Amino acid sequence: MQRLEPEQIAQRVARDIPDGAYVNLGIGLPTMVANYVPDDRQVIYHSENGILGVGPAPAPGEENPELINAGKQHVTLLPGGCYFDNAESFAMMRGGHLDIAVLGAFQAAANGDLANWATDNDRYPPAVGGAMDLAVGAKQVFVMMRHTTRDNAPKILEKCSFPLTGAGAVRRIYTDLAVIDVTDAGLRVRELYSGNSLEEVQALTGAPLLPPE
Amino acid sequence: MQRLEPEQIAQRVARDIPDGAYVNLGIGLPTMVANYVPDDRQVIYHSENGILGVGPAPAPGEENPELINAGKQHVTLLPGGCYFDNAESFAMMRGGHLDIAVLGAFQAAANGDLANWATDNDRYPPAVGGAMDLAVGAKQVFVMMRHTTRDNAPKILEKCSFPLTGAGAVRRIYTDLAVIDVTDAGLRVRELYSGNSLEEVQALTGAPLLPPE
Amino acid sequence: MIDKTMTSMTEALADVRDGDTVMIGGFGSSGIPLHLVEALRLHGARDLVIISNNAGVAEDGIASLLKDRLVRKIVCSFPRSAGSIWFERLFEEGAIELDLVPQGTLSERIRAAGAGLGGFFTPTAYGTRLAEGKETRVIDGRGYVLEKPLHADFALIKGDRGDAWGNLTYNTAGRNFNPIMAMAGKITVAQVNTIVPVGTLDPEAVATPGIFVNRLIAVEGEDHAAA
Amino acid sequence: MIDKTMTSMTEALADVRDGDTVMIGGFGSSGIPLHLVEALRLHGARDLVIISNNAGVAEDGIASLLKDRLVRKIVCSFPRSAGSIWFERLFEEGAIELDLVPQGTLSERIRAAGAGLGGFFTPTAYGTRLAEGKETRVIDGRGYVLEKPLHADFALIKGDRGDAWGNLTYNTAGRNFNPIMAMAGKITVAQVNTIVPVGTLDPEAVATPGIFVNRLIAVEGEDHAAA
Repeated sequence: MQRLEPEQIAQRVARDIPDGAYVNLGIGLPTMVANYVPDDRQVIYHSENGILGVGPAPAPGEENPELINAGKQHVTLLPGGCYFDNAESFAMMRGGHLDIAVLGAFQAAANGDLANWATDNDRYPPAVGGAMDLAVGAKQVFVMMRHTTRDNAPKILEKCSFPLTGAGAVRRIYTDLAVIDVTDAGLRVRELYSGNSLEEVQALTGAPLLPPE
Repeated sequence: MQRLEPEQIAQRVARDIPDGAYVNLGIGLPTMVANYVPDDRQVIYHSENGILGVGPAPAPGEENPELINAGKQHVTLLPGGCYFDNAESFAMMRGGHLDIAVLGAFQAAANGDLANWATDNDRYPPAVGGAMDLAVGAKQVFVMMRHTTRDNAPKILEKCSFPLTGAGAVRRIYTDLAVIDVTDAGLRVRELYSGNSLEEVQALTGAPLLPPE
Repeated sequence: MIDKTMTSMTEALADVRDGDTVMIGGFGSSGIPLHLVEALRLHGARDLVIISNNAGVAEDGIASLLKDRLVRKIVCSFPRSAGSIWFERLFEEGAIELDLVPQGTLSERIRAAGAGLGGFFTPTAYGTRLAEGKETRVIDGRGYVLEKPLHADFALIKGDRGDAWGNLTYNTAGRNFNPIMAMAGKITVAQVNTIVPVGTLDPEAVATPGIFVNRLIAVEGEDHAAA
Repeated sequence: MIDKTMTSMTEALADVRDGDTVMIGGFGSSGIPLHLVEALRLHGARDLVIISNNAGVAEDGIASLLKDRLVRKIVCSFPRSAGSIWFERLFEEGAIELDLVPQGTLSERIRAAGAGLGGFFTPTAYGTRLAEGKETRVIDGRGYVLEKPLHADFALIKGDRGDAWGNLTYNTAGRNFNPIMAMAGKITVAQVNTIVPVGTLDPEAVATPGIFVNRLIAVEGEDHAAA
C-alpha cells in the first residue's frame, strides 16, 4: 500500500486551498501546508494570537520576539497583513469568517466529530487552546493526519473514543492513504492514492467507506 | 424663591466634577457643564459615537464633517484623545469605566429611577439612543433639570409616570432650586440655593425630602 | 491576486434582493456611506429591513430610501432627529415598522452576530419598557436582558482609506458602527475615500481587517457634499 | 493634570492582596509583562487566581509564580507548553487548581467583563467535556453554552508605547490578550517599553484607550531578555 509522507499529505491539502482563501493552519503538521500552496494563489493565513497575513519565517537575526504564530514560532507579516486583539481574532473564527481550518487530529468520526485536544490520560494536564473555536467556526474544517495510530489501529471511527473537540465539525479528512469526505450519507472516499484499493483502506478504517462517486 | 438659570445649574454641576474624571455629558443642557469646569482640572469627555478626549468646537471653516459629538455638533479632539468603534464605546459605558454621566431628565424618582427617553405620546415616534446604557453603566449618574415642569408640576416624584430609562440609576439631582442626593433613606437635600427654604422646595417636589445633614 | 475593488456602485450592490436586511453605517451625519445608499435606492430592492443608528434627515441617506418607500422595517436606536421628516411621516402613516433598540444593545447585537455568538445578557433596559417580552435574568444580584445577534444580508459601510484586500481605516468619529457592521454582514461593501496600494496601511492601525470586507469601492473626493 | 505613570514596579502593585484574581497578558512568549510579573512575585501575595492564556515555561513569568507557590488556581486555555515544568509539577502534586477554558471563550469572557455583560451564549465546546455542568441552549438549530464574564482585581498588561493618560499601542502580535484584559481589571497596570508625551500617539491607532488603564510604568529597554 502507498502511504504518503507528511510532506506529501501537506502537498495534497495545499492543492485544495483556493486562491484568495482565509486559512488557519493548526499547530504541527498542518503548518507545512503553506509550503506547498502554488505560487499563483494568494492565500491569507490567520494566526489565532492576532495576525492576518502571516508571512514566512524571518531571516536569522531579523526576528521580532513579539511576532510569533500560534505555534510560538517567529514569523513575519506580509504586506496587507494586520494585527488585532485575541477577542477579535476569535470573532473571526467563531463568526464564520475563515474559509478553511486545517487541523491535526487524534480521531475523526463518520458523523464529523473531531477529537484533537485530549486523550484519556488524567495525570497529564489537559490543554485546549483555540482548537474548539476553530472546529465550530471555520466554514470548512479539514483534518490532516495519519490514517492509523502507530499500532495500525484506525483513527477514523464510527464514534470518537477520546473527548470531542467539536461535534459534526469535520468536512474532509486527508490521511496518508486517502482523501475522505464527511457527507450526510457517511464517509465517502474522494481519492485513493495510487496503488491503494478501497478494500485495503477500509480494512484500516473504523467506519464504513463509500466508494468515490 | 431663587431659581437658577440653566447656565448656573451647569456651573453648579461643574463644581462637582473632579480632576481626572472620565465624563459623559448628555445631549442638550448637560453639554454646557464643560464650559464651567475650572481650568485647573483636567476632565476627559467621552462621546458615545466613539471619542475620548472631546475638545471644544472648531474654529469656523476648520470643521471636519466626520468629527461630531453625540449631539451631532462639530467638535475637536484634545491631544491624548482617541477614537474607537461604537461597541467599544458602549463597553466603556456599560462596563463601569465612566466616572460620571450628566443627563437631562423628564422625571427622577425617590428610588433613583430615571425617565428621560419617552413621554406617553404614542403618535410621536420614540427614540432612545445611548441613554439607557449610560443610566446602567456610569459609576455615578447626575441628573440636571428644572425642578418642575413649565406648569410648576413636580418632576421629582415617588415614582416616575413616564417610561423608565433605568431603575435606581440616579445618584444626585441638580435642579434650579437645589441639589438633592438619592440615598437609601430617601431623597436628601444636599444644598439649598440661597434664599430657598426646605419647605418651599418640598412644596414643588413629589416625594419627601430629608434636610441637609 | 486578491482584489476586492469594484468598478461601479451598481456592480457592488447588484445582488441585493427584495426583503433583504441591510446594515448601514454611520452616526448622525458622520461615517455614512452615502454613495452606497444612493446606489441602493437606484437599485430599487423593496421591503428592505434597515439596521442603522439613525433614520436619516431631510431627503438624504436613509431618508431617501424611506421616501421611495423601499423600507419595510427599521432597527434603530435614534430614529427621530431634527429633520427626520420622512421617518416621522411613514411612522405616523403606519407605513414602517420600528424596532427601537438602545444604542449599546444595538452595537453589541451587531458585534455578537459578527463574532458568532448566540446571544448575551445586558443590564441595559432591564426594568424598562424596552425589555418587555424579553427573557430576563438576575445574575449576581443584577438584572439582565437576553439579547440576540443581529445579522444582515448586506452591510454598507464607509471607510477612509482602504486597500484591495479590504483593510480599512476611518476618519475620526466616522468609525462608529462601521467596523462592527463589517463583521456582521454576509456581504460587506465598503465605500472609501481613497484606495491605497496593499501594504501601505499601518498594520497596527487597520481598524477593519480585510477578512470582514467583501467589496470595496472608492468615491471621487470626499463624500460630504450630500451630508 | 492626569498622570498615571508610576515611579516603581513596587508602587504599581503595592495594594495586591492575598487571594486576589490577577490577569496577565501574553500569548506564548509574546506580549507578557515580565517585569510586572516579577514585581508580583517579589510582592509575595499568596493564594492568587491567575487568568492567562498560558502557564509559563521554564522558570520565567507565570512559572516563577508557580515555583514560589503563590498561585491557588489558574484559568487558562493552554497551560501545557513545551517546558511548562512548574505547572506540570504542581498539577501532578494536586497543588494547583486548573480551570481549562477554550481560548476564544477565555477572551470573550474577559471582554464581557470589561463590557459589563452578564454572560453570553457561545457555540464553542457545545457537546464536549468542557461544557459539562454548564447551561446549554439550542438557538435557531445550533447548540450554545452559556459562559460568564471573567473579572479581575488586577490586570497586568504589556504595551509598546504609552502616554500619561494611559493610551497604549502594542508591538505586532504582542497585542493578543492585553487590550481586553485592560478592560476587565478593576485596576489595570501597564508595563510599556516607552512613555511618550501626551498627544504623540496617533488617535486612530491607539489600541487601548487610556480610560482602561489605571497605572503605567516604563521598563528600560525592551523586555525580552527574560523571555
